[in-house]
Amino acid sequence: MNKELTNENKLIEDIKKTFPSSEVSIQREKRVIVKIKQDTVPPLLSYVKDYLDFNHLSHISCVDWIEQKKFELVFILWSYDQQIQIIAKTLINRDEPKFTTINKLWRQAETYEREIHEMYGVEFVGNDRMGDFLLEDWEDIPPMRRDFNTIQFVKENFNDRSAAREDSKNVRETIAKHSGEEIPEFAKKYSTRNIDE
Amino acid sequence: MLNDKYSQKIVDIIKNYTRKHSLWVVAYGTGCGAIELPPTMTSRYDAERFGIRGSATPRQADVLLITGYLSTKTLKRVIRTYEQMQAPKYVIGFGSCAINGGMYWDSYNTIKSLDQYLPVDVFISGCMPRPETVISGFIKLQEMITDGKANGAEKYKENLDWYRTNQKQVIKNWKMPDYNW
Amino acid sequence: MEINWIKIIGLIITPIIAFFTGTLYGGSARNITARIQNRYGPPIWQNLFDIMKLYSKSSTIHHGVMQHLGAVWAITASTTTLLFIPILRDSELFVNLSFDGDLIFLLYIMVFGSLGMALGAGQTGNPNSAIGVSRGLTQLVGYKVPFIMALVALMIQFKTTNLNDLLAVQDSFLNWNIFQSPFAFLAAILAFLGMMGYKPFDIVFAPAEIASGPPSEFGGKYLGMMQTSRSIFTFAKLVLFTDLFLGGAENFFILIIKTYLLYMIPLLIGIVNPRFRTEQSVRFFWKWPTAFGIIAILIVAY
Amino acid sequence: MREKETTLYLGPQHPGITGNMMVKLKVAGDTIVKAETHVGYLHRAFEKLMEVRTWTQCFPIVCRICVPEPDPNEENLARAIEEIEGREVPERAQYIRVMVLELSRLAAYLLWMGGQSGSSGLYTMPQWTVGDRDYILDLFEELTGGRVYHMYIWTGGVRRDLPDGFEGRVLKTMDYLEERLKDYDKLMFESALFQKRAQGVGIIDKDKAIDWGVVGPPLRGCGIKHDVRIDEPYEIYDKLDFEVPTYEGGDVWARAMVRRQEFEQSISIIRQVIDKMPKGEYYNKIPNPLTWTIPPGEAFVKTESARGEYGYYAVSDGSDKPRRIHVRGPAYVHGVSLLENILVGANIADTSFIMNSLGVCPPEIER
Repeated sequence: MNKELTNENKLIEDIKKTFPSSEVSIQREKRVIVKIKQDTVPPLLSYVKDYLDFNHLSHISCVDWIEQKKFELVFILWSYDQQIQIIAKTLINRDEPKFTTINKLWRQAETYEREIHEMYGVEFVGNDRMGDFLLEDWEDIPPMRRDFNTIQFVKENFNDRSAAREDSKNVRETIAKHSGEEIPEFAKKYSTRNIDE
Repeated sequence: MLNDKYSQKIVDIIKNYTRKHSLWVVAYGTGCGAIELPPTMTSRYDAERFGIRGSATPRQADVLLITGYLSTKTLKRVIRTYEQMQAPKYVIGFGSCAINGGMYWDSYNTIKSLDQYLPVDVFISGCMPRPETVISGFIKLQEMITDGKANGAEKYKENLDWYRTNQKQVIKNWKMPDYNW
Repeated sequence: MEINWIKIIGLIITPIIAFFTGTLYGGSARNITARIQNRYGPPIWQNLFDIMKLYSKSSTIHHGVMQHLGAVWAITASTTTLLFIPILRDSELFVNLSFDGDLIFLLYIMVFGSLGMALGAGQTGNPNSAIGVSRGLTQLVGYKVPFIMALVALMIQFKTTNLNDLLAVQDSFLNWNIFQSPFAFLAAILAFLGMMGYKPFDIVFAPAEIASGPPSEFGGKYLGMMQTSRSIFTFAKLVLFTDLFLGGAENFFILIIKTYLLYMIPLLIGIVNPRFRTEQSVRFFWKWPTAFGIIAILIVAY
Repeated sequence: MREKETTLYLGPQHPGITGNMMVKLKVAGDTIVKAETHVGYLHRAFEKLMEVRTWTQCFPIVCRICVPEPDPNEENLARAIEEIEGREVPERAQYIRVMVLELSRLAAYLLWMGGQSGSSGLYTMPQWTVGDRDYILDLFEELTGGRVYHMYIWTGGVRRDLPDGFEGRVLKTMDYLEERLKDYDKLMFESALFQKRAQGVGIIDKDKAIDWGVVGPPLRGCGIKHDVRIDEPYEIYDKLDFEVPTYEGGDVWARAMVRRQEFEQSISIIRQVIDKMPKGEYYNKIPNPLTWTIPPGEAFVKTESARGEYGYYAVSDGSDKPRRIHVRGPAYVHGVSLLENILVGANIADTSFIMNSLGVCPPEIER
């Protein structure tokens, strides 16, 4: 970290000057973290894209902080000239999450938004392709939320694996029957153990 | 004299012999096992020596190779592909994900054991089986064909409603053609 | 009038022999392709097993009468082409019904096969086969032009439209038609590549793009019929080319040698070449092969 | 009279499509009017599964995300955890990691050559390249025990040291592959027919490339020289000298030539890594994995996979299980939004041809 961070510091001043309400920090050599409120995200992104030429959108992701009842939307941009990665983060409330789309700035943002809409239930205003993206006829709550318990969902929908096949109860017996050999004496006492105990 | 037991037996032997030596695979690359199919079909392991050849459409195929896990969305397409295939058809389940859900046992989107939804003739175990085990799976299927034990298709036809209830439990809206051949 | 039994037996035997030799050629082609791709490859009679397996499948799925007729037409076309070509020079067993205008008749009957298959595929309603049919017919137009020019050049040169006279003309090695009309041979051989449907021109049955084109809905015995007609047709075309340019064959052994060597040309070219798109293959056919055809006709006409 | 438009489903079960993805084409005659990709057939909910597993349990899951090239996933996750936790990786482990990454890049390029030529009809090339790829898989099997899924790179370094004599075998394979490259040139790259098929097809125009999020060989195929290994050198890429090839044109042919030159570069990188490999520790031991917790924090790391920039965004909340790991492979952008607007105007015969050139790997799109 002791390397002299000229670009990063200059970048921080720029952002601090135009967006005073944001708190900007340097995580490490090529990483600048910007925490801002929800409605200043689109102006920040377009400012950064046009003036500071951060023109590569690497990532849009969403983190579910269920304890503070917040979703955290993360926009990660990369500038090929200054070789710095901006991680812009904003918190939106979890109960009825709503956000404006940014597919005007980057066309491929639409794919990220479709996935986040399907996986977290965040409503992106202005993005018209909001239908099924990965799942088909999904009635449960959006699956990537932390309160969706996947193991319990599996128990309900797919009948339990161990009960699936009667001969899977006693594996040693079945293998012996298939291969036609006799279970050796010392192994007999193990073969009667039932799988459900 | 023509269709008594002996001539029927001879015809069966010839039929099984030709079916054994020419297995056309519609490799539905559903899971990660699909990466071990190119090495099996190409120059190092060469499954074509046994007459195993890829076929483009389910109409022309005999073997449906499910390579690995199946998500519910794919299961619907796999059932349609299976039902489009012509009568003496076999299914090979590939990898531990087809046997008991494998590594994705707790995923909400993959089915756990393939033989509740499709009649499977041969299972090849292994978390992505090697090309040699894939070919040994095919040899096992060929042995089952010669002594007439590979009757997954008949099993599917007989207890079709058991398979349908399992399938409908997983696939929510069921707009599929009915299966009667 | 007394029935010439030998002719009738010949009539029955010719398609069967053509079928077996065609399938064995196909099997050895698969083996040669495998050896070039440094792998072992299937046994020679693998195509035979495939076809017998296809016949033994229960094909209950069919899309109406035309699909039946499509496959039947394909087989009739290939057997009729076979019967009108003198397989051996003057043998009483192999029937040879070639009459005076049979070169023109052969041109027509060869198109009949792919037309029949096109109708059968069109009936199935699968968009893949519809696209495959349109590709097949455009390509057919492509390679037919140089082929017709080559035949017209031969007809003018020897002032006959009968295949037997053509055979009679090429009695000794020196005056085979390869040497007498080289340009016609060049045009015909390039058209032959398109006719055989091997790699540079197999966009019609391309599995990677449109799931094997026209026969994508043909399962079970329809595909079996398609494959039988394909192998008979291969043998028929090979024999036609040996009669036209390589001076026919006295006995069956020489015929096998000549046809097999001729069969190597499209096979080996096909193994090492990717496939053309439809308009590229048509452009290819109307560039050099047609030029050779025109030169052949000009030389002969004056 | 406007051409009648039919919709054609290059459906999930289609020999031309590498994985399991459906492209719905609206077709007028032979040219495509509108394309729409439907994905989700291979969705196994990796990120949900990773949230219910401890950090070390995530490694076997992570390498199964993308099948042709699993190693960038492992290396990404290992580096993300090291960045959050601040764990140092010994020098020798970094050299071994770069060798494994470059070997898996060679295997991915060989598989790409097979797919690219197979979809254009040249069936001899896949037989050769996939057959030669098996020699690299043998090296992996000897080093890590697994042919395709290695689970070899993990936090703190690599799982075991190189077996003795391994470097000699790697060098022998590299010489063999360099020999074989000449045959591939004669068969595919110098064949006039392949050039006629590949040139001028699936063009990405240069000024919109970065805006559309194009990364990796397709970006370098448009003549823009960007590569994560030189933009943000990770592991020991700054100590190696290799040059990043670019090619003008932005069509399938340019991308093919870029990948071919990168194939040579990777061979030279592996040779440099082997003769600069230092001795010493190969693994900085982590505490008992069952109770090992990572301090809260977040990290975004990216590597250069054979198809482009592979990004991992990991968030840890101090417990022994990750709070969120978001995987974003290059195919996520290439397969959905980029493919949809390149295919417009292309010929049907070229759809799987273009898809292979973009390196679309469907399991990576839907994880």
